[in-house]
Amino acid sequence: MNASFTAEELQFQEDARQFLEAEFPKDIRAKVEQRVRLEKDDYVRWQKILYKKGWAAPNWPEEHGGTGWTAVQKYIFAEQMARFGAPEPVAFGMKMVAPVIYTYGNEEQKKRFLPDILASNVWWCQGYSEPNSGSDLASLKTSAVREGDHYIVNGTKTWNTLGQYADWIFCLVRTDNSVKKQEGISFLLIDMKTPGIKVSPIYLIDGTPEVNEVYFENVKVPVENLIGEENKGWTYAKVLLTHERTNIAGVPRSKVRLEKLRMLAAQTADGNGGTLSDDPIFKNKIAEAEIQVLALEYAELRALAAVSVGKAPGPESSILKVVGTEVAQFIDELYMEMAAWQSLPFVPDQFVEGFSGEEIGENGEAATALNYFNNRKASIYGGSNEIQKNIICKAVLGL
Amino acid sequence: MNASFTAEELQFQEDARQFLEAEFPKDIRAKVEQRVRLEKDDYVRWQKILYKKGWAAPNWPEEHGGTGWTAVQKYIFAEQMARFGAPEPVAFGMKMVAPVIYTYGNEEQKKRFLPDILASNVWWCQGYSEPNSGSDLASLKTSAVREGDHYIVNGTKTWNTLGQYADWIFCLVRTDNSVKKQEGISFLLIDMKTPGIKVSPIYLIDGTPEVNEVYFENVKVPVENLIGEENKGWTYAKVLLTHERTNIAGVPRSKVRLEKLRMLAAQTADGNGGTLSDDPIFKNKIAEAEIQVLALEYAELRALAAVSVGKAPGPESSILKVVGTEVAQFIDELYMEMAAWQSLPFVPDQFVEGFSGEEIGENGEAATALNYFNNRKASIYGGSNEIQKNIICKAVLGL
Amino acid sequence: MLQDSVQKFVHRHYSFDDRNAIIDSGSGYSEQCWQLFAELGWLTVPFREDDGGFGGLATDMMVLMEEFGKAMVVEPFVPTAVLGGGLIAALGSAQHKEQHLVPLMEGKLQLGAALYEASGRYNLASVGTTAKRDGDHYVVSGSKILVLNGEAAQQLLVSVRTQGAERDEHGISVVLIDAASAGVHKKAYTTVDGHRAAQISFTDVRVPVANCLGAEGEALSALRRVVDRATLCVSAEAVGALDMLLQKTVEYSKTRKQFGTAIGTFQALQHRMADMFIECQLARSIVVMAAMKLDSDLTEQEKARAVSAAKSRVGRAIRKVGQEAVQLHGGIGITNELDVGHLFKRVTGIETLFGNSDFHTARFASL
Amino acid sequence: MLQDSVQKFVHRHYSFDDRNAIIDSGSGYSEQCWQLFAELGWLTVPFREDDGGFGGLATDMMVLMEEFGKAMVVEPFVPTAVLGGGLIAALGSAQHKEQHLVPLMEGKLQLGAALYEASGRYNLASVGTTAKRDGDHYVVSGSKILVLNGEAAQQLLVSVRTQGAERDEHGISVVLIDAASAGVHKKAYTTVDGHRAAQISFTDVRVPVANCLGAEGEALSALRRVVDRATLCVSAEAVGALDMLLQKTVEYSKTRKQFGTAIGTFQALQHRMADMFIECQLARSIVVMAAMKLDSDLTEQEKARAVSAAKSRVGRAIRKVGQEAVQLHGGIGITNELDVGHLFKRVTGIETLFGNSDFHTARFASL
Repeated sequence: MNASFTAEELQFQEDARQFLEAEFPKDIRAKVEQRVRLEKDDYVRWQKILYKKGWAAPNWPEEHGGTGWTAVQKYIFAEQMARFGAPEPVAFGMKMVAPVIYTYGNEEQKKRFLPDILASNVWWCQGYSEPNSGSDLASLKTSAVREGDHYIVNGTKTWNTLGQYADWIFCLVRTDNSVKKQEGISFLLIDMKTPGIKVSPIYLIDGTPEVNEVYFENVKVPVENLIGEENKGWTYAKVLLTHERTNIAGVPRSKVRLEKLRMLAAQTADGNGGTLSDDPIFKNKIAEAEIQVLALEYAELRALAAVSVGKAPGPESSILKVVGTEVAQFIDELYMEMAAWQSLPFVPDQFVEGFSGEEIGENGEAATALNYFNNRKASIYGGSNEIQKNIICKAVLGL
Repeated sequence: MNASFTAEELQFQEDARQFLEAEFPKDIRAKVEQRVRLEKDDYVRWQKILYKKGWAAPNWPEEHGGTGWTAVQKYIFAEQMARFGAPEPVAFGMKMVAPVIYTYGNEEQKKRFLPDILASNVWWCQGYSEPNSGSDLASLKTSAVREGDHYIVNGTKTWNTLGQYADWIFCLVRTDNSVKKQEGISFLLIDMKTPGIKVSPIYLIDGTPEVNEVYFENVKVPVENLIGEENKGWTYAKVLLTHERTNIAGVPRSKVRLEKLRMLAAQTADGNGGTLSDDPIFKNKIAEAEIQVLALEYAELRALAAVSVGKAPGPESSILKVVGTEVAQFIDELYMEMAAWQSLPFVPDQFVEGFSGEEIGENGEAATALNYFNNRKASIYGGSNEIQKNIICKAVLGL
Repeated sequence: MLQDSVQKFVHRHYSFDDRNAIIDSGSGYSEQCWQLFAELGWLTVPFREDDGGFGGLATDMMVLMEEFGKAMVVEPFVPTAVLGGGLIAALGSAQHKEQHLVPLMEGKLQLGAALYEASGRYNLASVGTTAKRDGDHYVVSGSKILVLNGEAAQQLLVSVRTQGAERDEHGISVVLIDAASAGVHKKAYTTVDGHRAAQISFTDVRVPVANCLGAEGEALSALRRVVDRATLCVSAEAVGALDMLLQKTVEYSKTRKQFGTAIGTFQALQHRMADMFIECQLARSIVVMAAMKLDSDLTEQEKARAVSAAKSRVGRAIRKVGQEAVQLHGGIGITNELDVGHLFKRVTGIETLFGNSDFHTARFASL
Repeated sequence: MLQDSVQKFVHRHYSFDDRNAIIDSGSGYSEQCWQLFAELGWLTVPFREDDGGFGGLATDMMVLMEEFGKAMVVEPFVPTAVLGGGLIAALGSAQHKEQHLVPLMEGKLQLGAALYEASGRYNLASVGTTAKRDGDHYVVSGSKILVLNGEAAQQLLVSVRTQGAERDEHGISVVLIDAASAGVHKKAYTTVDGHRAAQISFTDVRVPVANCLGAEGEALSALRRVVDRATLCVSAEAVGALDMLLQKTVEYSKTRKQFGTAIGTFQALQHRMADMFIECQLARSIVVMAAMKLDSDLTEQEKARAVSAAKSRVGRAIRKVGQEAVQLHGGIGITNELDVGHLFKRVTGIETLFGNSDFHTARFASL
């Protein structure tokens, strides 16, 4: 951990930059810059390019296709990705189910699932939350009853992000009702094409069908799709939740967004003949956000440095989640404030591919309120910020 | 309740102004302006002038010497007092024990105590808190055991403000240990000259001996000093705590302090050739404080209006306490920020009467950090702001 | 009482589902409701008695708007009656009033006020749209953003520059333009909070000189006064909506169970709801303050200061209460299924209308 | 390790009672402790090896200061070794260094830096104190506020204007003035946080030209660099003190009972302590950032930006953590009896030193 990079690291930075410059598809980049919503094909196409380069899964163990990078290299790569607006892999396969499979799955499962995840042949989605189990995840009710060599699954999962695209879903299911709630949960992989599964969109307040409810009615799942031992699923899920925290703070993305904000502020009329860059209050807010991101960046580097000397990622990572989402939401607010009146029109069409009409607002101004609305989710999902504070109280402060 | 005053109210305002101009002693006014700490004599002298005018106790019932003013008149008077920096009466006699006496005391007690309070012949102090009963006041332990026609009092009271000047103390004492904690408490008046009482100063972080611990060792108190019924003291104390909330928000004082702050900011160099009035961030902070005080003022007027149509002062008054102290503390911060380096010298002597040396800082700059430190108490005492929020949750939100 | 009257109306005609259907309808508001507004006399509230109105008191508008806020009413009361009608009442001749205020109060006329431009942010004096005299006509050219009710408006009140340079305080006039005039181009849309608005451009639109309201070039101070009244209205609307957000959150916290107990029993969440309550009360108090001052005989400057104080403070309450309401609801709070998300969007929209908190704090400090 | 070394020292010599006795002593610091500082080599930490020091790394000073912060050490390390010694190291000739740095590191010399003036606020370029050439002497006149360690300092490093007008960036020099010189008038006092300082005026003080450090009139950039290092030091000190405030608060909350239970079990208070923890961690992280950047080969501008970011962010943490620590302690937190109140006062003092948060946020934004 150092304030300045080594020569090798600088070289790696340059390699990453050149790769992105050459290989990140220009049409996807243009979409990102114009805030056009990305489709499944965009994600998959880009992910396959990374796969070809061998950079699809920086955090996986090398034996399964990971890059073997140092923490600093991962950091540099994430920063370059953010700089080009290159989308990160959809987390559910690459970052969520894969670590569970390579850590707790059997050899058969590893062979069957990991290569397709690495190559982005299969789209995964998540089946954790249920309508009545928000932050209290372990109270989930979806049941899996063993019948011969199958489980029969019944129940409802919710907050299923991009499940409309998914080929497979990983689920926490209840396999024993007679024990403490955490002890009767199993981790099950389910093919979305299995009869009895229905996906129904939930519209968020920004008007997008980003999440879904997934209904299971007598869905037959082969026993070989069980990860690890029956009733041990909670342990696997929990380990997953404290691992894989790289870039959880979203520092590279926040940095790039702040740079862009500063640039746009210099082009935005303040109504008095100057630009928003002349507005001391707005300038001060940008500076405070930049300073917060700097603090967060070094909090993350300190956490990474601790991991790199062999310490397990501790409850400190809760800070990264809390502060990372708070600062991202603050940046959303600043974009909305900058757009002023132009944040009000609701014109989702102009952010969908193929729109050719007259646009409202410049530089995606009309998306700023929608982004603000949508991103309120950040402090709710992935273990709400309240849950993170509970973790800090219990695990760090001993309260 | 109206945004502008009636002709009669304007006349009253003018009367109050003229009275203060003519009668508020110039030497005390000068002390206040130079932030010299007031002594017992200053308080008493000024209070006796108000007494002579018949304005000593605006909130008392007229039969006992109150002024019979409307809520608006009280408001106007408080504002004029603040404008001249005239000290309010020390609360313990006039605002705290007197209402208990005239509401729950017997005729004998009313005759014995009220006239001397009204005329400021007797200085009272408060014996509520104990070292181990902060916000949980009812857990108090000081005991009063009946022996013949006396109680024998033993225990320790703390946070006793200006008790060093006091002739009498009113105490909550435990007279029954066998019942629920609230049900064994009595309200006792004790002459500070009684043998067995010891007053010992506690120094606050601003260096002043403003509060004391008061020790009671076998202190004999005549039974006729008991207010109301034995073991009913908690009821009396509680009623007292929700009544007498006039001016709890401290709006007039905060307004005057903000006006002065604005004036001083215009005289304070910003280090770049201008003054702090040119500093948009500081200006913005002052404006936010002014706006907050405006909101608070109308919250108070709304509460007064509700009282004036016969409603009991509700738990809304908790808001006045919370926001009033928060905004006062924010103003403390602004003064400290304005003073910059000059807030650092600790020179209490120059704020004591008779100081004739070379002063550090202008306009009381050297007192700003001390005021900030001292006034952190505001959100702690009088029912901490946390307790106020509990009240809101329970009594207003039904949580 | 106005309050009862709105509450009854809402109870009968304006459930959450009713509202969703209205927003999804072609016009984006309910003509049936609008006629009820007229029948119930609400459209007369913003106008003085000598203009045929109910009295024009800000305190009355406040009561009305607060109730509208609770039900998230989308009908164009503010654009038509407060802004459009307000400009006519403030600047227009007896004939203008006769011609427009009467049908307005009868529910037969929809108006829109086209006052803001892309490069002007919240500055009403930043008028680049020009009106050049040509005989007994003006020729108007320029472009306005976010004209509330711009789609339905039959007549547009447009701020134009008849003299001077952009941002000059003098030389600004308000002209009435028939929305059907040649050269008027509307781009209509729904706003993020379910209202309707339009971006409107004017290309060499010919407008009779008689359509200029008041003395040519001297409209700015009336413009500011009218917009201040509209600002008070949406602030009061926000107060109603914020109260509803608090109420919904408290109710939800009493029924939603996590870890085997209602989340309303968690003290950390309780204190946050207490903070929301405090914010709601301060917002309400400062709007009362502004409404009373608007109805008083204070100076124009003091009235403007009062409105800016209110809008600034309400904006902070919006940010805080809105975000907390959503956060405490959890996931369900950011879906379109529940009213909470819609209340959140509406108050967020109000935060921007007629200037956000930073704008109004600065205006307060400068006045 | 420096950290162990300070911890051992504190354990043996620097209890809360020891500290109180030191503050009440005549000199306001312990000469015995100061000699230990020298023996343990701490006084060499700020200096590069070629100046006879330990290395001069900001990261080392950070470790030292953090521990000082935990124990609220009042000995004049920053004024003598970081500011005074730093200016000599940055600007002085070999002879200046020989003459002053050697005794300094041996614990035999106390310094004070007189850099700020009443009308200059936090601006180091605002120098009204003049040095007029008179043969081989300067004649210095002017007045400086809050000279840390000003009372004990034998030599003063004084920023003077040898040319130009107040606030000109050029024309500022740093001269060494013997504190015993004729015309030096000190008004000494204790600061609110238990340190010693003085207001110092200079009336026609004659100073040999040889006492000018570096090229005449060109001292400002070195001055800023040295003050930035001192700023980093007090920021690190605050990080230590804030950690202590958090620790004390958490401990207290586990033992203090109210309503029959430890207050640390109240979730509303728990979450506030979690927030304090987050603030402490962010403060620590950004100070690490600034220290690392000071030790790197980044540009001067980037280093200055890093220090201002740190001081700004630490200032916010001070406000938040300090106030919360006192509030959660309740009444006992505002008495002089407990260390918590003293930690609160010290961090509040640091908040002002070398510019508060607003100053440094603005500086960060402008660089």
